[in-house]
Amino acid sequence: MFDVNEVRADFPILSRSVRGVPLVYLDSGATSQKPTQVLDAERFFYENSNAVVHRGAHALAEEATDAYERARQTISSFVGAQVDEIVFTKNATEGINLVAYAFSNATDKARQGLDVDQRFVIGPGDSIVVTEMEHHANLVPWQELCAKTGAQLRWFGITDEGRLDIQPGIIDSTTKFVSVVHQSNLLGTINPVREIMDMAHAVGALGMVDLCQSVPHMPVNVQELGADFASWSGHKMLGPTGIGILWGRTELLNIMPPFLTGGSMIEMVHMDQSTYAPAPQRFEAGVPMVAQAIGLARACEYLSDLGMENVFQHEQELTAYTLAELAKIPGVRVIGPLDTRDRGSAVSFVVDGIHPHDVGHLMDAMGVAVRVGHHCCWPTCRRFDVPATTRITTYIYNDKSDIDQAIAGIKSAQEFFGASVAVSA
Amino acid sequence: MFDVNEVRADFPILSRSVRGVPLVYLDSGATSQKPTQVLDAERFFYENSNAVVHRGAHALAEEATDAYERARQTISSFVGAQVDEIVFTKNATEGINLVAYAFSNATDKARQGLDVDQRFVIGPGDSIVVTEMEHHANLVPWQELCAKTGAQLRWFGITDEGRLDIQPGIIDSTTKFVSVVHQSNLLGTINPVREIMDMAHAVGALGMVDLCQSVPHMPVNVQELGADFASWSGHKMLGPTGIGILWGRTELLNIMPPFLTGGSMIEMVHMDQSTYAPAPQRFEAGVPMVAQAIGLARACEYLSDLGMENVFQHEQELTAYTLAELAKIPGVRVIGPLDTRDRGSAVSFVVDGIHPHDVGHLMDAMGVAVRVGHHCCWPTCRRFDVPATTRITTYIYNDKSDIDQAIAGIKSAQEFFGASVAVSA
Amino acid sequence: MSEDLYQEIILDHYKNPRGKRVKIDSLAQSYQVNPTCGDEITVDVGQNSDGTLLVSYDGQGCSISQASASVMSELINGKTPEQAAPIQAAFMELMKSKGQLEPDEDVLEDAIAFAGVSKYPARIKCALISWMALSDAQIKASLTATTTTRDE
Amino acid sequence: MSEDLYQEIILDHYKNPRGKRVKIDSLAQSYQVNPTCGDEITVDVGQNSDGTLLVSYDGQGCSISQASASVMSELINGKTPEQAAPIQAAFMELMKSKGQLEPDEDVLEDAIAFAGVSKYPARIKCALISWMALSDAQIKASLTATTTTRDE
Ligand SMILES: Cc1ncc(COP(=O)(O)O)c(C=O)c1O
Ligand SMILES: Cc1ncc(COP(=O)(O)O)c(C=O)c1O
Repeated sequence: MFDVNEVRADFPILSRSVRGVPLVYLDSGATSQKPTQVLDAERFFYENSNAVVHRGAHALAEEATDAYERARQTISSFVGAQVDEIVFTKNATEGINLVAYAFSNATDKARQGLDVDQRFVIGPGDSIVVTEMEHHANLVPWQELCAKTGAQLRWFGITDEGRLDIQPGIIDSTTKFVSVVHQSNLLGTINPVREIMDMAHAVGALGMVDLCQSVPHMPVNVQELGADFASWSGHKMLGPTGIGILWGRTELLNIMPPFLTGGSMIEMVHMDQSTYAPAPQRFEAGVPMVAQAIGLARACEYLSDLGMENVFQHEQELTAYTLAELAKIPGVRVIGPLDTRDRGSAVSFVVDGIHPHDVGHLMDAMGVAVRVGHHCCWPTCRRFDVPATTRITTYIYNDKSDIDQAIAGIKSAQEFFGASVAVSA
Repeated sequence: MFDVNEVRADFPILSRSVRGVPLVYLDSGATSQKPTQVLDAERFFYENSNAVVHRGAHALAEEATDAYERARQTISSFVGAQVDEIVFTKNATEGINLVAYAFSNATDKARQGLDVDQRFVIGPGDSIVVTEMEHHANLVPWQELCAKTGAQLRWFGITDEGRLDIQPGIIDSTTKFVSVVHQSNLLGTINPVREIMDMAHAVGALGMVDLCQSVPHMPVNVQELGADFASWSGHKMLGPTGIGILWGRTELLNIMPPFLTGGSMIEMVHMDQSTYAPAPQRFEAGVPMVAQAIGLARACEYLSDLGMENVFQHEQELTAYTLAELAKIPGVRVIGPLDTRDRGSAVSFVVDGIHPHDVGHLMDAMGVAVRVGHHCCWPTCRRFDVPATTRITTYIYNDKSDIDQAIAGIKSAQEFFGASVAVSA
Repeated sequence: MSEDLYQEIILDHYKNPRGKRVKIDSLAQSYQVNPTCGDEITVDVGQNSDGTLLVSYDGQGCSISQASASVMSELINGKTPEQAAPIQAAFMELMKSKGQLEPDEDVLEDAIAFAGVSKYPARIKCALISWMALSDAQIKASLTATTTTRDE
Repeated sequence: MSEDLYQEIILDHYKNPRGKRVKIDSLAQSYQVNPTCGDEITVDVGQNSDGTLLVSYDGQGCSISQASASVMSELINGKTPEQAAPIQAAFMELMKSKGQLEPDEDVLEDAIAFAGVSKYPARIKCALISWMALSDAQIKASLTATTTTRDE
C-alpha cells in the first residue's frame, strides 16, 4: 500500500489554506487535483517539442506526433484497450455526445438515401435505455436524440437502498441502445454493467458505459465490461482539464458517420465531397489537445505506479470509515448504499433541517471542500425526494483525518443552526 | 515596436537545436510556440485554485469559477466582443461544427414538429456558400450538413493572383448561410469579409468567418466584421492546445438548439425532458477546459502588451522581405498574392522540379521548420494545380535572419537535387 | 467567518419566514430555479386597490434563498412600483458589490444583512433568485416603475 | 543528415523511374493517397503465363515515394507471389524499424536504401504507399502467396 503523506507531497495545492484554515479537499468526484509529475510532463512538452501533430514533417512535428501517439498507447494499456480504440475528446460529455450524434447523423443520412449501418438508424418505435441514476451527461444527449428522431427514452429505476432496479421488459426488442453509469457519482453505487450490456446485446442493441467515476478509482478493463463504447474524463484522474477519452470497438468506430469534421480526420477532400480516415483519426478533427493527452498519460503512469488495486483498497477503507462516522451523527441520512459492497467512494448525505448549501458553507468555513447540489443528477435527487445533497468524495491523497475534519464540519453546522432547528415549512 | 530578442527570451523552445543545428521555427501558422507567461498562468491555476467551475460552492470552486470567467472577460475584450458572446470550444473546428449542427439539429427538430427558429432550418432548394480557399475545417462540416439535409453547397472561386473571385449570383435568395475565411492559411490572402457578410445579410442569410489566421496576427474587432459567428483557436495565438473560441451574436446563440448536452448547460432536468441555460453556458457542456481558458487569456494579455498593431506591422515587414527574397530565387513560384496588400504572413511556394516534401526535408536538415503538404486546403492546391506547397509562416519571435536561413535551405535543396533536375515525368 | 454570511436577521427570517404562501389575487407569476443546486422559487404579484404591490412566494432552498424571499416580501409588499424600484435596484447593486459596498439602511432596511453574501460568489444567486422572480413577475404583469421599450 | 535519407540509389530511381506507366494486362488496381501531403499512387497487377507477377504504377509525389515505387516494381516484377511475399514483408518490417534494423541485401536488394527513411516518421508513409497499393491490388486480384482467411 502507498503512503498518503508521500502522495500528498506531489500535490502542492493540498498545503494551502482557505478561509484562514488548512484546505481539506473532499471534492475529487467533481475534479481531482494534479500532481507535479503531470504538470511537469505538460510543460516539458511545451518547452521542448511543441508542434502540430500528424500534419508536419519537421523535427519538432515528428517529436510531437510521437509524444501524442505514445500517450494514446499508455492510456490504452491503462484500461486494457487496443490503441486504435482510444479517441481523444475534450471531456466525457463530448464522448457520449459523439456516440449520440452517430445515431442522429446516420439517421439523417439514411433519410437522404445514403448508405449507413442500420444499427445506428433510429426512429419512432425504437427505444433507448438509461437509468435514473445517470449524470446529466449520460441522460440529456439521449433525450435530445429521442426528440430529434422520435425514438422513446426508457430507464431503470432505483431501489430505496440506492441500487439499480433491473426490471425485465425495459430492454426489449425495440431497444437499439443502452447506456449506463458504472459508478454513480451521487450514490456511489457500482452497477452490474456486464449483466446490462449482455441484456442489450441479447436484443441486438449496442451498449455504452460511463466510466467517469470508475476509471480513476478502481482497476478497469474495458474489454471485460462487455460494452461497445465507454467514455470518461481526464480531469477526475489526476489529468489536465480539457481532455477525455472515448473508447469504442474498432469495427463500430470505423462504420460510424463522422462527428466533428475538418482537418486531420479526412482521407481525401474535394469541394463537393470528402472521404474519411479510419478511427481514431476519424473522430479527432482539428488540432487536438496534445499537451493534455501527454499530461493524462503521465497521470495514468502515476496511478499505475501506485497500483489501481491499492487505490481501490485505500478508498474502500476511507469509505467504510466515512459511512461509519456519518452513522454516528443523529439527523444525518446517507443517500445511497450504507456499506461498501459494490459501492465506491462518493458518499452523499442530507442533514435534517439544514439545507445542503448551508451544510457545505459551514464545512467550507472549516476548510473542508465538499460539493453540494444535485451533482448533475437531478432526477436521482427527485427519486429520493431531496432538493440536493452534500457529497464527500475521496482520492489517493485523502486520509481519515480529512474525514474527521468533515465530520467536525457537519457537527458545527448542526450546532450553528440548532441541532433540530424548527424551520416552519 | 517591440524587441524580437526580448520576445524570444520568453520562449525557451526557440533556443533548442534540432538535427544538430539551431531551431528556426517558421510553422506558427500551424501552431504557435507558448511563452513562459502562459505556461506559468496555467500552472499557477493548477497549483492554487484548481476546482470544478460553476458547480461548487467551496472556496477553491469560487476561485476557479472567478478565474475562468475573468479569462472569458479578457478574451472578449481582446476582440471587442461582449462577454456572453464568447463560447469556449476545444478548437476552431469545434466552433464551426457547433454552428453546422445548429442547422441539422434545428432541421431534425422541425421535422418532429418542435418549435425552432426558421433561420436554422435547411433542406433541398436551400444553399450554403463557402470559398475555394477554405481550410477543411470550414468546408467539410458544410459538406456534411448538405449531405444530411439535401441543401446545396456553392463556393466562390479564386483568381490566378490568389484573390477571392466574388462573382454575382453565387449568393442568392436560396442562400441560408455563408462562411468564409478571413485570412487564407495557404495563400495568405485577406478577404473582404465585411462585403461578403453584407451580401449574405442582404438575402436574409446568416454569416460566419473563420478567424484562425487573423486574430493571432492582426487587430480584429468582431463587431466590425459584420458577421453573425466567428471561430478561432487558442494554440495559434500563444495559447495552450485544447482551446478555441466561438463568437456569436447573443440573440442567435440563445435561440439555437444546443449542441453538446450534459452538465452545466442545463436549466432544469427531468428524466423525460430538459430545459437549457442561456449562452454561453448553453454551449459549454461538461467540465470545461478551465486551465486552458486561463492560459489563453494570459496569451491575449501578452499580445495586447506588444500591441496588435505592432504585431501586424512586424509581420508585414517580414512578409515583404520573404516575398522579395523568394522572388530572387529562379525556379521558385509563390502561390498567393505577390505583395503585402491585403495579405498576411503565410507564404506558400513551390520549387520547380522538387517536390515540397523534399524541399521541406532539406530545410529541416538545416533546422528550419516549415510546413509541407496541402495545409488542409486540398481544393486550393488543386485550383493551382500543385500537389502540395512548402509554407513559411512567421510570428512575433521571428526576424529576418530566420527568413535568411529558410532561403538558404531552399537553395540547398536546389543544389542537392540539381537546380533544374530533369525528372522524367 | 460564517458570521459574515449568517447575520442574525437572516437566521431569523429563515426560521420565521414572512409572507410565504400568502393567498393573493395574482396578476402574474414567475418560477425560477437555481440550476447549480436545484433551489426553486415561485413569486406571485398582485395589486391593491391603491396601486401598491402585493407579493407572495413559495419554494424551497437554503437559508439564504429563503431568508431573502422573506425579506423581499416584507420590503416590497404595500409599496407602489415607484417606491419599490429603487429598493430592487439597490439590492441588485449590493449583490454585485463583492463586499465592497456600504449598504444604505434607509433604503434596504433588513436587506442590508445580505451585504456579506456578496463576498461568496456561489451564494449570490441564492440571495437574488427571489428578487429576480419578482422582477420577472412584475414585467409579466407590467407592474414595474419604468416601462421597458424595445429597439427593433 | 540528408544523406541518411537520400541515398544515391533513391535519387537514381527518382530521376530514372523504372516500370512507371508500363502498359500491362491489369487484373486489379489500387489507388492510394497520403492524406497528409496529397501524394497519390495507382498500382496495377497482372500475371504472366508462368504465374509470375506483372506490376505497373503511376502517380505523383516526393522523391521517396516515387523512388520506392520504382524499386518496388523492379523487385516484384517477374517474381511468383511466393517469391514476392518475403520481400514485401521484409520491406514493411524495415519501415517499422526506426532505423534499428540491418536490412538483408539478399532479400531487399536496392530497397535497402530505404533503411534511413525509417528514422523519419513523417516520411515512412511516403516509402510505404506504393507497397501498400501493391498489397491491396494483390488482394483484390487474389495474387498473394497466402490466402487470407477471416475469423468470424
Ligand atoms: C484558416 C484555418 N481554419 C481552421 C483551422 C483549424 O483550426 P484547429 O485545427 O485549431 O481547429 C486552421 C488551422 O489549422 C486554419 O488555419
Ligand atoms: C458519472 C459522471 N458522468 C459524466 C460526467 C461528466 O464528465 P465531464 O463533465 O468531465 O464531461 C461526470 C462528472 O462530472 C460524472 O461524474
